[in-house]
Amino acid sequence: MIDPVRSLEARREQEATRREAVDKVTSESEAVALIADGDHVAIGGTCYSRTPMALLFALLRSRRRDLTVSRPLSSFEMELLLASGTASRLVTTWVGIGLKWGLPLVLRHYVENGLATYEEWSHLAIGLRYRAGAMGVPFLPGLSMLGSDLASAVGLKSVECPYTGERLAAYPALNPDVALVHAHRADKFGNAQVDGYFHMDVDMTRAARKVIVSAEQIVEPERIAAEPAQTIIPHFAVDAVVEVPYGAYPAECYGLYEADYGHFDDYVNEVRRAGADGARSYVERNAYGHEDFAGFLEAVGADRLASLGAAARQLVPAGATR
Amino acid sequence: MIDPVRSLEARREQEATRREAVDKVTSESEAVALIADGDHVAIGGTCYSRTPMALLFALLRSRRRDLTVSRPLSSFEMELLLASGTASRLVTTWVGIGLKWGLPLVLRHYVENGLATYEEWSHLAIGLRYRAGAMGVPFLPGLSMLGSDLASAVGLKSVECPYTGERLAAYPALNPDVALVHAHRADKFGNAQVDGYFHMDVDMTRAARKVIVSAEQIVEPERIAAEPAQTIIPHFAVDAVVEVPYGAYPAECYGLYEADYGHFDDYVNEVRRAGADGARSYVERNAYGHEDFAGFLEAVGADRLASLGAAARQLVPAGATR
Amino acid sequence: MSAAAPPASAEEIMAVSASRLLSDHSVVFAGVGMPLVAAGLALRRQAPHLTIVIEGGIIGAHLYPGALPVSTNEMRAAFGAQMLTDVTDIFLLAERGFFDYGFLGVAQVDMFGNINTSIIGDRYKPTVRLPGTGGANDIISLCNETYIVTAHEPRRFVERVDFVTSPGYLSGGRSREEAGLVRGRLGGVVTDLAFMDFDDDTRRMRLRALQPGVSVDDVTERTGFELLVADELPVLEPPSPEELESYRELVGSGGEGGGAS
Amino acid sequence: MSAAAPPASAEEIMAVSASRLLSDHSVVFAGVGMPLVAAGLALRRQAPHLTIVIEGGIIGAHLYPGALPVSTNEMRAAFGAQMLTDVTDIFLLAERGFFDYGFLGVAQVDMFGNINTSIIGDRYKPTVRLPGTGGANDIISLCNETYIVTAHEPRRFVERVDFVTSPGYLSGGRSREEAGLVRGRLGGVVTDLAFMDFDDDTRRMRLRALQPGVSVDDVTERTGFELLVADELPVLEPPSPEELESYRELVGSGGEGGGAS
Repeated sequence: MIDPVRSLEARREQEATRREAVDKVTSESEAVALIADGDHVAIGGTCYSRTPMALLFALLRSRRRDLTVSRPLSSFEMELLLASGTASRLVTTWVGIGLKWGLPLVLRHYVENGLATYEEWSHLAIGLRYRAGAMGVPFLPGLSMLGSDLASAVGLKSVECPYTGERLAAYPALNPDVALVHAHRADKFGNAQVDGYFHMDVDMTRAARKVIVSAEQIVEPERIAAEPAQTIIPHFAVDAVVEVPYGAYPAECYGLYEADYGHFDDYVNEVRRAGADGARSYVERNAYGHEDFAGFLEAVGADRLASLGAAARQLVPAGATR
Repeated sequence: MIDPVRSLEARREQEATRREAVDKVTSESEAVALIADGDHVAIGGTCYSRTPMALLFALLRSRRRDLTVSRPLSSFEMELLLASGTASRLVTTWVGIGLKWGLPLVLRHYVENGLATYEEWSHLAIGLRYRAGAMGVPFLPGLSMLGSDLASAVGLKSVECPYTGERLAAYPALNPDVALVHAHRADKFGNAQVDGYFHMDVDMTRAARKVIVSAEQIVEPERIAAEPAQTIIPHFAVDAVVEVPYGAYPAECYGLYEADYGHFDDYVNEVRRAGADGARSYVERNAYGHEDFAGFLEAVGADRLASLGAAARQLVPAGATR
Repeated sequence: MSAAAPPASAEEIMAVSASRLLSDHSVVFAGVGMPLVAAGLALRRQAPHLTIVIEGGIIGAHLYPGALPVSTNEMRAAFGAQMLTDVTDIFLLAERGFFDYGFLGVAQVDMFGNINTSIIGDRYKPTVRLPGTGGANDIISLCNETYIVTAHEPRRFVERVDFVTSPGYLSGGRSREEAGLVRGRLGGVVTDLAFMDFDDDTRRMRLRALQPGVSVDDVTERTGFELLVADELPVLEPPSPEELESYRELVGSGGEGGGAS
Repeated sequence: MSAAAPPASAEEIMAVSASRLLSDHSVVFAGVGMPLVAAGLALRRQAPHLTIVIEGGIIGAHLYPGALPVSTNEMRAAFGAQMLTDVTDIFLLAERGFFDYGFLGVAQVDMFGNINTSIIGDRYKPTVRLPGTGGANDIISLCNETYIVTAHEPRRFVERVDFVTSPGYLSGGRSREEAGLVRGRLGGVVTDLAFMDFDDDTRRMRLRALQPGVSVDDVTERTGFELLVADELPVLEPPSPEELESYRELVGSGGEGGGAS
């Protein structure tokens, strides 16, 4: 199942890439036009934290097919991508909505019936796969997945330390075609800043061939330069920037808004009633049913969004976000 | 020259280490008592940025012998350690004061006369050596140092990617006995925060067996928890904490004070006049000549320190430091 | 606690027993749900200097009564923490050996402590596709000593798991070490019925202590394989009123105790 | 610029020639001193969207006239930057292929572009122990295209360096590739006398263009090995008054132009 990345080829491709410091601000729809059928798309954030939902809804609307999708820890977005026919292969460590909501029924339907592939890696392994891709090396060594059926299922290989003779697991580099991430703020060139935990976004965006950043707010470059240690993605790694306040909803965005557990309750109830059709009607109504994410958010309602913001401000101390 | 680190042994040692969340605040002298003759001591910061000078002066006063000292990029502190007989082996990428001040005469004297060993690595190589040590693996792969005499001089080995067959340089793990770092703030347990660039402090402190942190300021744990993303060293990696305002002087501390170029001018003039004896008289006067770093700073003078602070505030935008 | 407080539930018995395993001044990597609540209880009881680590990149998590995190990657878990970093980094700290304990829940565990949270049935055509490992494979491979906390049900305690998602002692004996997993011991399994550890030689699961009022037969009947039984079987202390009160306050009404991995 | 402005110095000629190599919208990894000043000049001239990277962990450095950094790791280099990270990270970005150009000064360079900043004489008993590689070995190994900027002095241009600190084309031909250095080309050498590149097959240094008023003999006399000479030898444009003015403003009185690596 492993597609080995020859680092020399990845490197040549990267060298040939233009790194223009130009205004990359565009719309969600224009941005996801960078994705082609069959591409490997990596999704930033984990579970329902800082998921780039606005970009994913635009991707759903674009009707792309047969994507491979990778993510450290996945939530209901994977089910939406499967049920809509957008993705047919998942590379991740976990798919669910959250333990509270039980087993992921749409995932079960697709995988148990052979309609989709779920390639399962450990957290450290997928993290080091992105990191190897980000470092321009074909593998990184580590000590997870050894002895398990996870290793045999994906064909994990090992490597011997030339100094000590110790054998370690070798995690092959992962270079996604496109990475989608949601940030707290970015400038028009693509310099992006995130508050709180970074999940695997740093490595993922460096490993990817193209990067689309949605941000709660597009700010002046001076704002970025005022706190340069906060920047986690440099502009030269970024291809498109989209401004979407509440762009991670119904996932959380650290310090700005909590996840909307009620929204997940409704989704799960719909799937329990109608199976994969429930996920499809969710996509019809929420993604296809609006021209853009702003339309979806309007349907969600400003009061609901505001209450998630208030909940976040209760949890995160003032000063921890900018 | 490479001492291979068997990761299993490093791991067993780490497992056996106590990780008590107790008050670790102590004096410079007590802290450096953790260092034994012949130890490998890693020095945080690079060149004259955030050098743990207060800890190094205490180390000089402790009259330890035959240390191996590692550092990404070194400044005059290496000469002080050589001239005083504290260190006899350097593992680094560069030793100088700053290009402005010409060749490092004390280093030349010690290395050209076979009185000390200078083991030279590239920046990426030494960075990945600390990182391998920090990750608990015996090596990491990369693409620097290949083909050069740096590689043959240290006995660098290579490793083959089990997926692509590509050959890469293999940088062996480095696990210093003790790491000395200077932070902007820490709590009494050792949770330490740094503003601006991190140099190699994150990997160095995780790779080391023991860690001593000096901080501009010891703060309440609540202050750390108010901006947890700013913490780069967790308390369970730290053995001693020392409060030393201006603890990096004459090196800079990002946002707080600039380096004192005039101090380096004086040092270099002293060495030009008297060779290694110049460095020794510097150590006598500035390190041995005071009971603690506060005494040295008093001799430097409050006005001089204040003007370095003012210069830093001109350079670093408000908000970039906390 | 008033005299009218309800008796301890199975979940409460498990959480309290698990929480007692954690010594003060140690570091525990806890999965969300029951393991995290058990760690939180320890912090409020005998281990006030316990450092709780969660895979979302959170070190020194504080659990706020009634606002427990539902996943390992959310603000509720990050609030009040000492350090926030990224997911890969957390597991690299585990690989280095900084984490004394791993605390895990399971869907299925076998006689050698192997965990399955991936696939029931055939690996190429699963009968049930479970969510996956999340951080469990890494935790049990990399933390210094891992404990499993789970309800004692026959469907969970199977002779051999269909799929080894997270390695215990694999096929017993030295097979774990031979696979290269020289790091990480499996300390034991805490359930609502008993505490079990693993025989030093065979690495088979062994009954070591009983929860109050539980017989050896109660345990073996609800275990899908032949359990070794230690010569002496002490009875665990029941949850004290103080432990129960602290647990209930922690879980509160908002303590869903669910989540990922 | 007033009519009384002094003519261009050797250093200014080098800096201006080097600065012109940098195209707009590219990323350059610059060593401090002359290379950094040349990059700063490009930013103020033809390449306003140039991104300057410095090894201290600084991306998008702005150079402030009269307050140029003395080392690669100091606030003067960080002020106004777009991103600050750590040293290892900067070189990993180079390894990934993000940096179009590397810009280096040298102590000694040979006919194959190998750089020595380590040892003059015997490696075990050096006549002169130089400061060391700093970031140079990584820059020339990992940046997409590296240029060397140096004064044209016989002691700097030697047939073979005593010690290859930073690999150019090693022993020529395909030896660089065979050593595993499939990344990074050596684009050329800029001096106060000339611009040189490397022959495609032999990888020997080749004179490609002359600074104004300089003859081929001037160059070969100050080169310690046999230089290949291109068929056509254009003369480089002299620094324009605007370039000189911009350079002098940048360096100012505080522009020591020194520093590490």
